[in-house]
Amino acid sequence: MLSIGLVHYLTLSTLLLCCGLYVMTIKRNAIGILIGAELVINAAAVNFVVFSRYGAGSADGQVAALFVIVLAAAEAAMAIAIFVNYYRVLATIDADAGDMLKG
Amino acid sequence: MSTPDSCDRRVFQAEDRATRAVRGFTLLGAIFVLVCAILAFGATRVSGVAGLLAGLLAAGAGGLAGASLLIALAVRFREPLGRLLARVAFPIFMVAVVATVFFAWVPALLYEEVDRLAGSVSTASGEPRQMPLGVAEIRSYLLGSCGVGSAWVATLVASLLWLLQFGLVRDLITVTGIVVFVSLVAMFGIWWERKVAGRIQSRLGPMRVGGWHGWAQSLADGLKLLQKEDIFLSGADRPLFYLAPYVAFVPALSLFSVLPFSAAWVCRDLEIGLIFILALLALGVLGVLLAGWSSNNKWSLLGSMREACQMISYEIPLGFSLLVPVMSVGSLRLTTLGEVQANGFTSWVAFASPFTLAAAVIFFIGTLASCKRAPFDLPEAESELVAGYHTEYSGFRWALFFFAEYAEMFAVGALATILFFGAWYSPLPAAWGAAWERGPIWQRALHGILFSGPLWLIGKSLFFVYLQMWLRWTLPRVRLDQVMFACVQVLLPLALMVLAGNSFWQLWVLPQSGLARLANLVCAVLGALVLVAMLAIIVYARVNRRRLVGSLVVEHLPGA
Amino acid sequence: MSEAAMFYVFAAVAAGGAVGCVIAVSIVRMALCLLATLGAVALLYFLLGADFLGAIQLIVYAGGTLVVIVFGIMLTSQGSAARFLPRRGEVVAGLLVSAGLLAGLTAIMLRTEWPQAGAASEASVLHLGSRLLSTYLVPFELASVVLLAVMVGAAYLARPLAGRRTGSGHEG
Amino acid sequence: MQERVYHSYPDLLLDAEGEDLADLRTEEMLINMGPQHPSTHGVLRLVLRTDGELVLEAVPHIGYLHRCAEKIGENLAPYQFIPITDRLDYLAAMNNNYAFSMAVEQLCGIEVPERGRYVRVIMSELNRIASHLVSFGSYALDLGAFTPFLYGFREREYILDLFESACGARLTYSYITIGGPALDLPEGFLENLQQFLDYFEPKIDEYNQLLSYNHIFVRRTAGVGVISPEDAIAWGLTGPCLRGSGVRWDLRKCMPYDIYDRFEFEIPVGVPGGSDGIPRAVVVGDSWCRYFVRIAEMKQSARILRQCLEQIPDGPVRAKVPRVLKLPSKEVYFEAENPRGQLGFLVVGDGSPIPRRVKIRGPSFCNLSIASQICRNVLVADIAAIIGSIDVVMGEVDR
Repeated sequence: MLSIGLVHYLTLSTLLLCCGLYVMTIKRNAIGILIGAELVINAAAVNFVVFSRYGAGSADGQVAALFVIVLAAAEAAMAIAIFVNYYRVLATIDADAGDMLKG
Repeated sequence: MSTPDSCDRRVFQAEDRATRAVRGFTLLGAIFVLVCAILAFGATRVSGVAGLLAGLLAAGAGGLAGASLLIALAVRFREPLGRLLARVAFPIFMVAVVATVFFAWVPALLYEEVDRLAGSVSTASGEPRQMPLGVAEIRSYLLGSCGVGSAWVATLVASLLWLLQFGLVRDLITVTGIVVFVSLVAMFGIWWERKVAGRIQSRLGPMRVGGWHGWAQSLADGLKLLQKEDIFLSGADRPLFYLAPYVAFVPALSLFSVLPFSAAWVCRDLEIGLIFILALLALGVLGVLLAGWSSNNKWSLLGSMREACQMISYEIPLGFSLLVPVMSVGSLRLTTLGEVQANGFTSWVAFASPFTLAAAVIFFIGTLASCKRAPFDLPEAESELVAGYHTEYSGFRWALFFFAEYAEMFAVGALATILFFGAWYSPLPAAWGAAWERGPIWQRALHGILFSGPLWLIGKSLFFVYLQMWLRWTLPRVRLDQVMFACVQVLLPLALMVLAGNSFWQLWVLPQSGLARLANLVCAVLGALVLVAMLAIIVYARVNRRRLVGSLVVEHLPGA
Repeated sequence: MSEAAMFYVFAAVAAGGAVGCVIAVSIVRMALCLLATLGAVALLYFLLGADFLGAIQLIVYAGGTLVVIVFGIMLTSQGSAARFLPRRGEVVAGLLVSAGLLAGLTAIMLRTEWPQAGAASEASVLHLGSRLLSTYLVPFELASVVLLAVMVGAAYLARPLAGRRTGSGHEG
Repeated sequence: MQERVYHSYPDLLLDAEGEDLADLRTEEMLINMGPQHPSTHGVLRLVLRTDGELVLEAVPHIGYLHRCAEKIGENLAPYQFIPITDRLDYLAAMNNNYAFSMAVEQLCGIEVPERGRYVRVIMSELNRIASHLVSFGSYALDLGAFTPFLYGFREREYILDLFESACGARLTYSYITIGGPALDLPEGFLENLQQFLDYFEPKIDEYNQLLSYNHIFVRRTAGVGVISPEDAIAWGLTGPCLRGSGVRWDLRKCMPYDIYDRFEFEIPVGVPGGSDGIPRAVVVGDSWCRYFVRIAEMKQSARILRQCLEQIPDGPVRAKVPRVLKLPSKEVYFEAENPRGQLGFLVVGDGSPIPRRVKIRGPSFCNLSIASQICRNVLVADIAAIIGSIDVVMGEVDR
């Protein structure tokens, strides 16, 4: 186990992905859901970097991870803007409260 | 015998306590001596790892025994010792400072020696040496080619050098050095701030502790803070409350691990050093935020929210202003950014163009905000938020926030110096001192003082620290909405314009060397004038300090 | 060997942070756990030789998490974390889904033949930058357009509600 | 101008009709500002209802320093009550002594000799300067500028030295008592006073350069906590708070008592920005005006002091007052212009040496009453700016 390989990193990223998924499923606080999404995105970014290091040996994976980080930041900004609006309308950020569209 | 009055009783109690302390520490020392003896005896009998362990433990117990007995002795003879210390403490302190500065060079020299050794060719086999070298090999090298006479000295030095081959050992030494340096900077900064404040406010500042101008005040404060109760609030979020001071302090300390003190004096010369430093500056805020939130105090919460708003906003102009020298130099490596400024005053990045000069100003304002220094000290605004985010902290944890603040102040000063103001080079052109750089040791030392070296970086950084103090003790505090206004509507557009202007400069003006040269000269003269004006103000205030205060008050207040 | 030790430490912190996000009830603690994960991942990037990416991750996410915490505090009062506790059925469903995914992915991962440690990439900042401005120019520009759109969109969404603003000379 | 009367951020919060404009209302907090808080000047407690940094409402709670001064006054002879008046507005004890002595003198018809009257004016004007210096310094401190505080106290120290040479005390003097000052001025006092004035007057310009016209200071105070003249009168504000709103009212000038009609001086009032070097952002009645009125008053006090130095005659300082002063069965209400406003004493006698009733009108109390109105919809930082500009002394509010 002393030499670290692809599998070690992939295990970690899988764990991050599943934790993020779980957080996204069960948290009712909208910001909690955002946190779960960040975890999932980060798991993907880890995979990009790891494959670039162990797979192709080029910088392409890192470029992809860079885009992932940029898009994650954009997503967070958007999400928080939406939450602010949500809060303004419903006076809570409980995601379950936003069920006005179900008719 | 008459009954002692209350004052005498207090003295008696102190005596009693001292006697008990002497007795206790003597007893402790005796126990440790005993333990040491038993372990040492065991170590001689048992072989292998257990024996080694026992030997090590015996050495530890011996050290503790010695320490206890020394403490007992010190308490027993505290009065003559105190008198002696009061007389010799300051000379000792100065000698210690000089010795520290001197010994800081020694590891550097030794590293150099080791590297040369590793690169050299073995005399015996004629092949390149293999790392790590054996002690015997180094010893023979020292005895042979270095002209070390005594075999005993050669053995000693060789074993030292052998240790220094390993990166881990070097890192340990460097990290210890950094921690010591940061503590010294913080303690000096706190003392200096109080002295500067005192002078600005026509008073003296600390004068008592240690004799000369209260030089030991920070030391005494530190000891006091260490003894204080570590207060914890029942309503606070316990883990976060305990964690927060470290979250604030560790990034501030880590800053120094990538900060070069000169081209060679750097712990880790990262390729992305600048971004790393930005990241660490941003991380430090989290400690403040956590401290405020976990204290369960509304003032603290307000303070930490202010800090978060301020930091998030000011990071943007700060980052843009940093991009300007990066664009001019074309590197994110801090040593590269510094090395382009070797050729004297006019080669400093700040004076390269009007845009870099503006970037330097924006950077300085941004660092004021990111270090929570006045006029941006809203997170700890004492007249509004009691003490802001550290309202509920006491003792050592509270001191950690201060250590972090002063370490950060120095670090951003150093960063400004490295990026804009000539890094570790003096204002004199390097060409003048080129001959001395490779000369004998005294010439090299003189070169280090006159032309380039850590002393220049430290000196210039301290100047920026002084500037921050000057502002703090002069200006009122701005309001939160004004902080945001200044950032979003003034600094940010300005920074963007500077960035755009600098790229224009790089593309169009720089190739026309005459124009660029002219602008460079104008900027340099401007900068020099500002510096001279500042120095003139300082000198004027110093010379006329009695007149500025007024004859009446001089008679009235001592030493104003 | 030291690399392995470092990997295990950082990975443990990252995994611990992720699990902490799952367990924590208070939004601030969740954000802190997220930060621990992201910081550890940044350190893993350093370990993988992607220094630039690690530093960027620290900057972007430190700032990002900060914002999340700030909004978390602003929009939820301190004592009301219990309001957001999930229901039992949700927990079971979430656990099933994510545990199933974990099991499936792990199974696939263990079955796959992965290439053994390839050559270390020469991904210096310079290299990365030139790749961004040559091969990946279009995605790069697209990303900047996306960021611009997000900036405008976020500003539009979070603007003060029009119509409620009267009489002060500002038109919403 | 009128539409931004009570709130300095109409676009942040409420418009002139009080309609809610805040773009995001987060959960509100109740914060106790005080009784132990650095900028509440003693033991004022403000309960703030805040929305983040925004103070929606500030309710002052007082009474932490209540010492039954009025009740004590009903149980002590006026002589004995003088030291209690010291402790009302403890930053202007001379003025308190002065006002109470004047009230009792009017009740009993005591005439104070000329020199005594001048000594009293000298002392009260000096104390006005000392009090305004504290106000100046602590206001700077409230706004985060530490240094002016020390400068203010440096100058005040010299005034305290003068007081000490006259009466031996540095804070609670009990120097001016019924029938004139307790003692004549010590030798060299007037020369020292002259020296002090020569030293002090240029310092006021330095304060202006250092603080009053400082851009940040102006931005922090101009337009913050605006009180319209109508409101100032309606709420019974007096002193610099009233004059800051542009109302030219000073008892020393408008209803001159004692010998104030013999001096030439002006009543500084708040003026709109843009004229005479007043910063453009200044609105009449804002915190900056209240602050600057105090600075200008220090100049006027120095002017009065110089005239006193010219006019002061020789002679006795104290009237012959019986050891046991029987108070006639009538009532007298006397108000004097103190540094913080009009300090009024209602003394009711019933033929015995002990007054039947002593009622005190503390200017700080009345001035503080408007705080809850102007501290509405401001930022937390403005609370410090507003309370500091009202400049209350809790000893007088709670009595």
